[in-house]
Order: sequence, then structure tokens, then C-alpha cells
Amino acid sequence: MNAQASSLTAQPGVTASYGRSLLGRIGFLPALLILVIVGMSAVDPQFYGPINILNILRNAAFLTIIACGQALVIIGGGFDLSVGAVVALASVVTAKTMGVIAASFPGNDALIIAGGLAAGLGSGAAVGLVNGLCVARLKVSGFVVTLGTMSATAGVALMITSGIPVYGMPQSFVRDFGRAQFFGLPTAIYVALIVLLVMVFVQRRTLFGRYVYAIGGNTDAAIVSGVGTRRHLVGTYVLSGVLAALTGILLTAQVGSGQASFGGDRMMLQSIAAAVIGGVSLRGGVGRVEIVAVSALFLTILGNALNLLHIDSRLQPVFLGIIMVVAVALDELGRRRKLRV
Amino acid sequence: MDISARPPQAAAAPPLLELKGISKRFTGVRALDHVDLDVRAGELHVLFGENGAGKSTLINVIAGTFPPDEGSFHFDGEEIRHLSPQRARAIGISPVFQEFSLVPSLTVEENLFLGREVSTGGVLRAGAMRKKARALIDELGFDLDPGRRVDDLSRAHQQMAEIAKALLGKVRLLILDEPTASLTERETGRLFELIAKLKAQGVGLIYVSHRMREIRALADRVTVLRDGRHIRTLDAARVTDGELVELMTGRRIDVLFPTIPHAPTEVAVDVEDLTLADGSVQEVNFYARSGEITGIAGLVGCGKSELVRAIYGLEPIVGGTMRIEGTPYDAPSPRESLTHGVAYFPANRVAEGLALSRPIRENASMTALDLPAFARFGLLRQGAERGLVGRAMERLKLRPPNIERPAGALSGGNRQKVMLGRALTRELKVFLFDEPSVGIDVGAKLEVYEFMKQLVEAGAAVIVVSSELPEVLALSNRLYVMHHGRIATELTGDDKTEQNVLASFFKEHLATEAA
Amino acid sequence: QEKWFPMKIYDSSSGTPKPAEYTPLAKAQKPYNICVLFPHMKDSFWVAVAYGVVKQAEASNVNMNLYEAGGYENLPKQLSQFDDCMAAKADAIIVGTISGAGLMKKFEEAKAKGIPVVGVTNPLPPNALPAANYVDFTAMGEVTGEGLLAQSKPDEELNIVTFPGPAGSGWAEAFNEGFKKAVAKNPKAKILGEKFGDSGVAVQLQLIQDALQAYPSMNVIWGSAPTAEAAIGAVAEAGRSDIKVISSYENQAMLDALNRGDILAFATQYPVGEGAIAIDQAVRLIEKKPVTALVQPIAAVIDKTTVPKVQMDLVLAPASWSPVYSVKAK
Amino acid sequence: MSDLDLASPAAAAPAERRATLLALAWQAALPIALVVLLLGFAAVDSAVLTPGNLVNIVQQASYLALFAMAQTVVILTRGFDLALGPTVSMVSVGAALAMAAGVAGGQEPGTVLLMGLAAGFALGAACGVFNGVVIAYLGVSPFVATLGSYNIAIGVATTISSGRPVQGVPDLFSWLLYGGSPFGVPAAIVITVIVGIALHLVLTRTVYGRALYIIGTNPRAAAVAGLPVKRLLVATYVLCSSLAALGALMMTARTGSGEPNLGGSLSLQAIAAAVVGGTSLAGGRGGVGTAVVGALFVTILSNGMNLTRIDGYVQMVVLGAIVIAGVVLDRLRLERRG
Ligand SMILES: Nc1ncnc2c1ncn2[C@@H]1O[C@H](COP(=O)(O)OP(=O)(O)OP(=O)(O)O)[C@@H](O)[C@H]1O
Ligand SMILES: Nc1ncnc2c1ncn2[C@@H]1O[C@H](COP(=O)(O)OP(=O)(O)OP(=O)(O)O)[C@@H](O)[C@H]1O
Ligand SMILES: [Mg+2]
Ligand SMILES: [Mg+2]
Repeated sequence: MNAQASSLTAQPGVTASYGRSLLGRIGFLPALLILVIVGMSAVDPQFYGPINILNILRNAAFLTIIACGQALVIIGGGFDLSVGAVVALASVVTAKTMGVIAASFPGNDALIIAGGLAAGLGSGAAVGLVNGLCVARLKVSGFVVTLGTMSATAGVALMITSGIPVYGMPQSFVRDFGRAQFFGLPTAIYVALIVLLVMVFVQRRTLFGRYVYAIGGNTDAAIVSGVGTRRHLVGTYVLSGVLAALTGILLTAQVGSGQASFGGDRMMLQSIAAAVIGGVSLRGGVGRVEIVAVSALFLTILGNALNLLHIDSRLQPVFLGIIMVVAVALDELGRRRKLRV
Repeated sequence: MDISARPPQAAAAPPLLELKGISKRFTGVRALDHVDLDVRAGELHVLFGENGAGKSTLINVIAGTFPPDEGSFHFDGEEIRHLSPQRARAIGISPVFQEFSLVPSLTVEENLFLGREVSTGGVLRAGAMRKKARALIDELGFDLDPGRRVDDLSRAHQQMAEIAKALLGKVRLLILDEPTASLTERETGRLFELIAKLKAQGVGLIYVSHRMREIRALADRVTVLRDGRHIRTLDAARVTDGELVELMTGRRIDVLFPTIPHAPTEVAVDVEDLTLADGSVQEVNFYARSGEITGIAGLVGCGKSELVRAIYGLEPIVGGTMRIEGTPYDAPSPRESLTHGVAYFPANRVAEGLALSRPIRENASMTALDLPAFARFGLLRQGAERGLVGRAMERLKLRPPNIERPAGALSGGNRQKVMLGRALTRELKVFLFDEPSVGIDVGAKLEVYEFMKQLVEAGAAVIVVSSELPEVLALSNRLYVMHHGRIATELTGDDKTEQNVLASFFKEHLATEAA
Repeated sequence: QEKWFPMKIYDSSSGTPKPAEYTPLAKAQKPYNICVLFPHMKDSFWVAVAYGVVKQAEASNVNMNLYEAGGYENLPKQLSQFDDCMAAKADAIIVGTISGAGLMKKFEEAKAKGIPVVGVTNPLPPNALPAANYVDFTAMGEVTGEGLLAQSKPDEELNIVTFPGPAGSGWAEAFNEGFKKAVAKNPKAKILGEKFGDSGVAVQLQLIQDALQAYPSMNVIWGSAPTAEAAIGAVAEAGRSDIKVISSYENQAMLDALNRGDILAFATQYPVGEGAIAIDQAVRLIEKKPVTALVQPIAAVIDKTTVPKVQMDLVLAPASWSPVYSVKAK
Repeated sequence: MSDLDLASPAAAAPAERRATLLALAWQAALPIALVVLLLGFAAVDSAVLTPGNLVNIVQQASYLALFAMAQTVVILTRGFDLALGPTVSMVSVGAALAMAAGVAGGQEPGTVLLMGLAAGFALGAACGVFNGVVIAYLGVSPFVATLGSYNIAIGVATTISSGRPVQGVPDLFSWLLYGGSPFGVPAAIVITVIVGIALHLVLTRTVYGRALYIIGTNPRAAAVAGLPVKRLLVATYVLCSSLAALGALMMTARTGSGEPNLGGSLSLQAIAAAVVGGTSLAGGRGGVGTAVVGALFVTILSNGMNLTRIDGYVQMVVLGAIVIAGVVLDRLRLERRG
């Protein structure tokens, strides 16, 4: 078993063994989500106003994209603390690259945007590659490696920008991509949907997805069954890096500037929370991205609801914390039909 | 070595597998030391040796999991270098490992195809795989649902999945490392039929087991390993059990089971209408007396383990009453049970018994830390602990006798002794053994049985749950047979025969079918 | 940077602000080692302070080392950096505190060791240090409030939501208080809500989007610079061009936004000037020369009308300047 | 699985003595690296090795060591405490508010001091009970449980303090936990050393400590052996939060005010320090020694980089690289131990 993955969660003393009933498979989350939606709609009509729904969906989209990558890493038995820093790095790298290309090829928007996107996604892939290689080659736990790269990546992002937002991206990038809408929905939602669909497909129908489950579920079994574990482990980290970078780029396009303040610890913790609340086991081997997306939506709606309910922003974390624990505890108790020690 | 009674074509052809001078060193341990081995097509070759002799290591080398440090490897007459697990499977070497190589969170079917998925361009072809999986399981005659997750399966079913996995695709050399350790008679029977079929098809087999009966029944040739060295390869037909055991251990062991003088006195544990939350045990009435060994036998998943686990407090109880020496004992918990003098020795020593990276001393005293002999006011008395555990381990002949080494450094049999050592660290009246001899070698088994004998002689109540029929039959004074969570029969004296046990499985089986 | 000085300031050493002009010494007598501590260097505001510090250190010909703590959540780190500065035997320490109250013990220690300390930019408890220069954040919040009232028509309803910044940071609370005090003077101005949150653009954006829904009548967004930056896009997207955006402090984005007409106004405390003055105060303390104990730059609201009049090189570092963390005396 | 790899040697090789010497050197790999690091920095700037700076380093490290010890006890059980930082903030403002109230109510200095300590430890213990109960009895993973209490503690800290520093921490409190220096040793060092020794004894000499290691190594075996796993887990989270509370009180004494943001990013820093020192996130391995070595390592690195004038952002990159290098070193060390 992957030592560090099991470390994070294995609950001493209790192992839940439960049947794969529908509830066991999807958990309480969708029910809870519907409860919150119905409750909020009853309390505040603003909640189901079209703009509010758009806001929720867009913010959930950012979280979904980054949480999908995180979920994959966790399923593979790892942990990616560096995603928040990658969001920042990708943001500034994209903006900076666009600025540089724009200076040499003014007006050539297609080239500028393509270059920026490539650089941004590339930076995410690079961080993911470092994470993956350290985990797979040096056999260091993902938690520690990504803790290290988190610090280093954030440092590099700040070194590039000195903390000053990076401007100079072509207007078309911001207007036609970041803030554009198709059929009334912002781009980010489409991107998230595509990512989600691709990830669902990857998880269910591809060798890579299958191997990630196997590696997270029992690394030794995967090795003796002839699965190239290293390659696939590296793959999960690279994918997580790229998806985090994608989130960074979408945020950059929406805000209109490259910012080293994007992401950070907050986004990292949120992405893990979304994955874990969405049923991804920190022990590895278990989890589905579609439930993770539901959980991302749940967390986003929760934040939105607390704001709409005019709850003092200093007290909001208290509510958020309690609801989070209660949601997961309910889920856990629901699954624990049979106690085994 | 002389060869006889061999299919003529096999004798003429070069051996299927030929290993020469294989060595393998782990940090500080020489697990294999210039071992030779040859396996012919259509023969079953038994690897025999004590715990830690290097059998599993040799198998891992053959399966491509560990590269050997030196030695040559020929398969089908061809020299093979840099064998990887993939390559091994591709040339038809199929291992069934001692430690399961299944991924618990995947389904049986997904596990069968792990590493060999049917795919086009990285995309899985689920339909094709499902069809193949069903065909294979049907052919094997296993009662196994390919869609179930492995962690929902009992250990026996996991073992079936493991065997099915090895038989998927082209097999030329099948390796079975203690495949029957968690199978009961019926599945074992199925497996033996299968082995016969494979042999007839010219498949070579390597088989590891500590059960003499199986070796007798199956082996064509036997290779004995001791301390990582090749001792001898013998023709199975021309060697006696005694000789094999002597070769293996370097000493004579005459009897496999000691004679136990049962002298039952009062009832130590009894349960009435016991029903468990998960339904694995239903309305069971059962008692065990001091001074005798009470056995529990039964098919896979019949709930025999669950029964003793419930008594100890590891399974939630929903109905019935339980008494210890006549006083009611409800809502048991491990801690309570120990203070009441009830101890449980789990079947899975790695998962439930030992903290492998901690010293033997700590593992042995784990259950006794609440006693004043080991700790006062929450402070450990380490000197006393060292003395008490040291003496217990001496009495059990722990090898090597150093109690400060991590428990993970011990062989299977010695790990079992550490568990038994716990029985000597506190006053106990009832001993619940779940599969006490699983995975341990003949010598160690005898020591465990001797230990039980001493307990019974000292007036304790011993309950043995075992899938190995000869073992429970030989050890127990009274034997319960369980079926589908209920007690099917209770056998004593001359009724306690293999035929009667099997018949009661069968009778019950017919009854349930009819109902 | 001769053209920076003399700079118009308030001399608040006596407790009451008196208009004055500040002129630094020409050159330090010796190349002293001056240690500078900032909460972070993650926005152009602190880069502007650093610019002032670096330019003045070069002018005064002193050695300067600048350390940043990585953000307002890292008070323990700043305390350690302060210790490190003392251990490195700095001749003087300039500190932009994460929490003024939180560094009081360090100030006492430095005093005991005879190391002069100068406070820059972030407010301190009264008489905490021999010399400091900062605007009162509450006062600065007030200035922005007054600027808002001045820019609105007398009978205009102002439905305001404030986005002060991170709860618990101290400065966010102080700004907010001053702003509320100022707008309370106008009965038509109502504070609908106060939304604290991390001072990143992404977090602020989400808060604003939610506020647009939660407070449909909101027509003024007042908050930190990242708030204003996030608000520009969110307001445009929601089609609410009627919403006025005001920022409580300055950065490059604010200046650009003002020039584009995206925001109504922002406040400035002349951070470049603050940085420069801090170096001079430190040199004066080391050389035991007369020093203005509390310099307060005159905070101003910059809007379309005042932009041409403001000396911009005291507000922000030139876009081409990239931060330098140390200066070596020649 | 990984547990099985721990099997170690039976055979006594002829070169055993040399091997054990080498193994010993590997055992001390991290402390040796520490000394090398220190000498390296000293080569760049001699101020690094002055007695003043050495005391400075140890004093700074003592806070981090305390927090790393707090994380270590829960990491030993395969958990961790993300809420440690916010707990520190909450305890800081809670204790400061209690003391300010005491001062305002005209209480004796001694009473005020006790009120502050009591409030601080009570808040810390409350956090620990919450974490422990949610993890042990509700079966929520330590990550989610402590992320929940992370949010709750932040909310409580900023609400009760209105987000501003709480002043009015009496001098006696600051003197006791920070300013005082018996025999010239700063109070923070004295307290951390005493607590460290006490915790070491608890971990190695008591039933509780023994149980902790067994639970961390194999929780199921611990439960089967009759150890009260759930109660011990709750006790461990309480111990963790109480150590955090002690650190929070010491830092409050150091700042002289209750700071709603005091904990900031301490949670991850403390985990990093513990892990760099050799505490295993897989549970069952580590102790006071690993926490202290890790804290010293991180502190020396950052002090050395400050004194040798390395830019802040470069420091972040170096720190990241060193964290990884430290753990790689630790893994090599374990491999060599055969
Ligand atoms: N991965 C490993 N690392 C270090 N030592 C190992 C490893 N695997 C096995 N060993 C050691 O090699 C020796 C041979 O072990 P092996 O598992 O081959 O024994 P075995 O004959 O299969 O025993 P059993 O009958 O108990 O299964 C033992 O001393 C064991 O401790
Ligand atoms: N065909 C089956 N497929 C999957 N699970 C099964 C099947 N039959 C029984 N089980 C489950 O297996 C569990 C019992 O497994 P286990 O093999 O440990 O029982 P046991 O009576 O202790 O037998 P043994 O001691 O021989 O292992 C029960 O909970 C039962 O629900
Ligand atoms: Mg074996
Ligand atoms: Mg069983």
C-alpha cells in the first residue's frame, strides 16, 4: 500500500465496510446539495436569479477543474499541495508571455494567445513533472514533495512578477475568452464541462484511468501485474499541474491580469476538500470525478448561500467548517453499516 | 535424481524452466544462495521449506518481480535476462502470490485483466473483457461474481480471484504460493481438479504449501530449501513425510499432531441465540468448557470466524446472550474481554495482529499494558517488561531470540509465536484461535499445537477455528460444524470424522436448496 | 529624486498634525547597515515603498537589506526576521509592521540593545518608536469617504457595500472604520454590508459577484485595491455601469483604471515618499541628529480631476523598475 | 506491502562493525547536514556563528519545535492538524481578552496571569476535543475534520477580537513566558526544553506513549489488542492542541498582544518541520527528536539566508528544494539502516 496515502486517512480503529448500494456509491452529497438548493431557493429568490446561477456555475467551474486533477492524484495514492501555487505561476507566466510576444508581434492575437496558453499550461506541466518524478523516482511521499514545490513555485511566480499584476494581454483574450459567453454561459463553464467529461472518460474507459485506480489501491499488486507504475504516477501529477494551470489561465482571462496572488493555500485546501468531500479516499484507489464536481458545486453554493444570507463575513468560516464536518460525518456514518475492527 | 512415472514426452524435452545458481540478497539477508531448480512441462514441482527458507523469494524471481543478483534463467530452452513482470506474463509464467496481488478497490474483472487489459489506443474494451472474464470463471467453476469489488469478497473468494487472474491468457508455468491457506475443502477440491487438468495440458506447476497432505496428493517432485539454500530435489513417490520434514528442518519430527488429554470441567463461555448485525452468524447456541479444545469447522463464509470475533468484541451483536463462566457478558469489547480472561488470536497476523515495525517486546506486551506487572500509574516498567517477555519468548523458542528486533523481521511461524507470547503475559481463561496454523511451517505448527496442549492441561478453555479439517479434527474434543451462519452439527468422540463433517455440509446444503 | 523633496507632510510629533516640509540629509556620514522589514512585496503598493527605500538608500550611501515576510499571515516570520536583523548587528531597522501591537516587545528589545527602529507605512501604537512615518489608516479611510461624498450629488442615494480586506489584519478594519465615519455624515449614504475577505483579486471577485446578488440596490463598492480591480470586470459583466468603485489605497492597476474611467477614485499616502523618508529618519537616528518623530504624509484622494496635479512618482514606482532587495554603499 | 519491507537482517556479516559505524553516520545524517549548513552560512557571513545569533536561532526554533512536536504526536497516529495555526490565533486573542478583562476588572496580577493561561489552555483543549471526537468517533478523516476546525477557529478568532490586536497583555505574563531568562537562557528555550523532555518521557516511558506508536503502526492490531484506540486518539488531539496553545501563549507573550492572525500559515510549516526531521506521515515513526531537528533545520536555513542576504522569493525556492532534499536524505538513511 502506498505508505503516505494511507497515512493521511487510515482511521485507526475503524474500517468501514459497506455494500456498494447506490448510497454507498454516491453518498449523501447529492441529497445534501439538493437540500441546500431547495432551502436557499425558498429563503431567497435572489438565489435562483440567472446571474447568481451563472456566478455559482463559473466559480464551481474553476474549482471543478482544479479538483479533478487533485482527485486523480489522490486516487493514485498521492497528494498535490502545489496546485494553488501552480495557479499563480500559470497566471503570471501566461500574462508575461503574452506581453512579451505582443511586444515583438503586435496585433498578431492568435499567435500571442497560443503562445501564452502554451507557456501557461507548460509551466503547470513542468511543476507536475517535477512532482511526479520526485514521487516516482526518489520515492518521497507526495505530501512532502508537493509541499516543497509549493513553496518553490510560489517563489518563482513572485520572482517573475515582484508581486505586481502583469498586464498587456490582448483585449481579445480577455473579451473573447475570459469574459465571453456562449448561449448565455461563460467560457469557463464549457471548459470545466469538457474537462469533466474527458476525465470521466479517462477514469472509466482508459488504461491510464484504470491504472491510476490500481496504483492507488495497491501499488505492489499493480507492479506485479506488470503495470508501469512510475509513468502513470508521473502522469497524474502532470495532469494535476496542467489542470491547475488551466484554472490559473481562466482566472487570468476573467480578471484581465496575471496575478501571483491567485490560488494560494486557499485554493489548494479547497481543491483537496472538494475531492475528499466528493468521496475520494485519501487512502487512494477510490473516487469518481463526477462526484467531485458535485462536491465542488456544493462548496461553491455554500459560500454563495452564506453571502446571500448576509451572514457576518467573520462568522462565515465557522458555518463553513461545521457544515463541512457534518456533511462528511453523515456520509461516513451512512456508509458504516458494519463495524469491523 | 532419478525420474520415473513421468509422461515420456516430458522426460525427453528440455525442462520448461531451468534456474542455475540463483542468488538474491536483501539488505543484510541472503534470501537465496545459489539455488538450482528445474520444472518440466506437465509436472507439479513442490517447493518445501520452513518459514523464511526463501520459497516466496524464489517465486518472485521466477515471476520477474525481483531481479536475481546472480544466476542463469532459462525458459523453454531460451536464456532470459532482465525479466519484468510484464515479460514473464507474456511468455506464459503466471504467479499466484502468497500476499494477494489484488487491488481491493477494483472489481474482480478489473483485477483479472490488470496489466493485460484489452484496449485499442489506450481505450478499454469493457465488453470484450467482460465476456472473457465470464468465460474463464465459468470454465474454472468458481462461484465468483466478476462485477464485485474485491474488498467485498471473503478471503477465500479473493484467493479464487487470484487464481483466476493467473489463469487468464496463455499459461505455460503456473506458480501457486500457498493457494489453499485460505480455501476450505470444497474449493481446495476444485483447485485440485483444475491442477490435474492443467497438468494434462502440459502446463508446468510450482506449488508451495506447508500442508503435507497436499504435497502427498499433488507432487511429482519436491525441492527442499533451507536458509535460502537448495538442499535436495526428490521424487515425491519415493520419499516419506518424515524424511521431507527432516530435510526441511534438519531435525526429526515424528508426529504432526500431539495427543491432547482433554479433561473438560465447567463451561467457560456460552452463547445463546447469538445473532450478528451483518447476519453472518444467526441464532447460534454454542459453549466451550475449560480443559478441552472446542473446534469450529465450516465452509468459506459460514461465519465461524465471525462467531469468535463477536465473542471477543470485534463484531457488533444484535441479538442473543453471552456468558463467561456463567456471568452475563453483553456488549463485549476487546479490552473488557481481556480483563475477563478472554484472548483472541487473529487469522491475519499482519493486518490485525502485529505492529510490524515495532520491536517484538512491544508486540508481545501490547495486550498486557493495563497490568501492574507492566505499568504502574501509566508509567512503563521496562525492565520488568523485558524480563517477562524475554521469558515468554524463551518458552516459545522464538528464533532468533532477540526480542528487540522489529516483528516484521520474523518469519511467519515466529510471528505467530509473538502472538502466542501475549497469552503468557497475563492470566487468561479462554483462548480463541482463528486459523492458528495458517501459513506456518510444520515445525512451527507443532510448537503451536504443543502450546495449546499446555493451555488445556493448565485448565484453560481453548477454541480453535480452522479451515484445515485434519487440524480441527485432531485437536478438538468437541467439534461444531457451521453452515450459513448457523450451527449444523456438533460432533464428539468417534463421530468426529472427516466423513461426518463433510456429510453435514452436504446435508445442510441439500436442506437449504430444498427450502 | 531631488524633485521629491521638499515634500509636504504633517509633522505629528506633538500629537496634533502640523503642516511641514520634509527634506532629507544629503549623505550619511558612514555606510551604515540598515535592515528593512516589509509584510510582503506582493503588490505594487509595497514595491512603491521599496522603491523609495532603495532610491534614498542609494542617495544616502548606506547599505540596505530588505526582507519580506510573505504576507500578513506571517507575523511569527516577521518577528524572526526582526531577531535576525538584531543578530546581524544592523545599525538601524526600518519596519513596515504586520501588526504594530505585535511588535511592541521587539521594539523594547531593540531599544535595550540601542538599535534605532523606524516605523514605515503601517500605523503603530502611540510613541512606540523614536521615529516613524505613516498615515493614520482610519484617517485615510475617512479621506476616501469624503472623496466619495464630494463626488456624489447632494440628493443621491448611496448604497454602499465595503470590502475592507482580510479580517484580522488590523489595517482592513481601520480603513473600514474611517470610511464609515466619513460617510455617516451624509444621511443619504447607507452601508448595506461589510464583506471581509483575503486580499487577492480572485477572492474579492467572488465576494463582489455574490454581493451584486445579495444587495441588488448596491451602487457603491468601496474596498482595497484588489477589490476595485476585481469589481471593474464584475460590474461591467453585470451591466451595472451605475456602480461607483472606490479604492482605499493605490497601485498601478488603480492608476490605469482611473485613467480609463473604470473607477471613481483611489486614495494615496505617497508610499514612495514614505520609503524615502524612513531611510532618512533611520540615518538621523543613527547619527543622533534631530528627527521628526512622526511624519504623516498628506493622504489624498485621486480622481479624474486631481490626477494631473498629483506628483505620480511619489505614488508608484516606475513601471520599468524591478524590485531590488539590497543596496551596497559605494 | 510497505510494512513487509521492514524485514531486517539476521545474518551477522564479518564487516558488521564497519557497517554499524556507517549506519551510525547515516543515523546522524540530518544533524550532520545541520552543522554543515551552519558552517556554510558562516563562511559567507561570520555573523551567523556569533553567540548572539546562535541564541537567536535556538530561541526562534523553540517556537517552531513546540508546534512541530504538537504535529508529531498526531502524525504518529497517522493524522495531522491543519487547524494548528488557527488554534494558535484563537488562543492568542482568547487569552489576551481574558487578561484584558482581568486587568479591567482590577484583578491581582497573579490572578490575571492565571486567567490568561486558563483561557488559553481551555480554548486549545476545546479544539483538541473537537478534532479528536470528530476523527475518532465520527470517522471523519483528519484532513476534513481539521480543515473544518481550521475554518471554525479562524472565524472565532476574528470575531471575538473584532479582527484587531488585543492589547493589555500584562507584563508579568510577557516576562514569565518570554522576557524572563533564568541563567541567561531565554524563557522560550527553557520552556521548550522542559516540555520537550517531558513529552519525550511521555512518548517513551508511558503506556500512553507506547500505545501511540502501536496505533500509528497498525491501528487495527491496536484495537484487537484491546487498546482504547478512540479515547487515545481524542487524548492525542487534545495533547496536540494543548501544545499548540502553549506555543500560542508564548508567542502572545513575545508579541505582547493577542493577534487574530498569529497562527497564519503555521499549520503547514509545523508539519513540514516535523516531516523534514524524519517524522513519517505513515504513522508510528518520529518523536521529540525528529521535531526538534526539523525545526532547527528550517530555522537555521531561514536565519542563514536572511543573514547572507538572500532575496525573499529565492528563499522560498531554496526552502522548497531543501524540504525535498531533507526527506530524500531521510529515506536514504532508512534504507541504509539495514
Ligand atoms: N522485501 C524483502 N526485504 C528484505 N528481506 C526480505 C524481503 N522479502 C523476504 N525477505 C527475507 O528473505 C527471507 C526469505 O523470505 P521468503 O518470503 O522467501 O520465505 P518463505 O520461504 O516464502 O517463507 P514462508 O513460508 O513464511 O512464506 C526471509 O528471511 C525474509 O525475511
Ligand atoms: N460468495 C460470496 N461472495 C462474497 N462474499 C461472501 C460470499 N460468501 C460469503 N461472503 C462473505 O464473507 C464473509 C465471511 O468470510 P470469511 O471467509 O471470513 O468467513 P468465515 O466463516 O470466517 O470463514 P473462514 O474462516 O473460512 O474464512 C461474510 O461476511 C460473507 O458475507
Ligand atoms: Mg512465502
Ligand atoms: Mg475466517
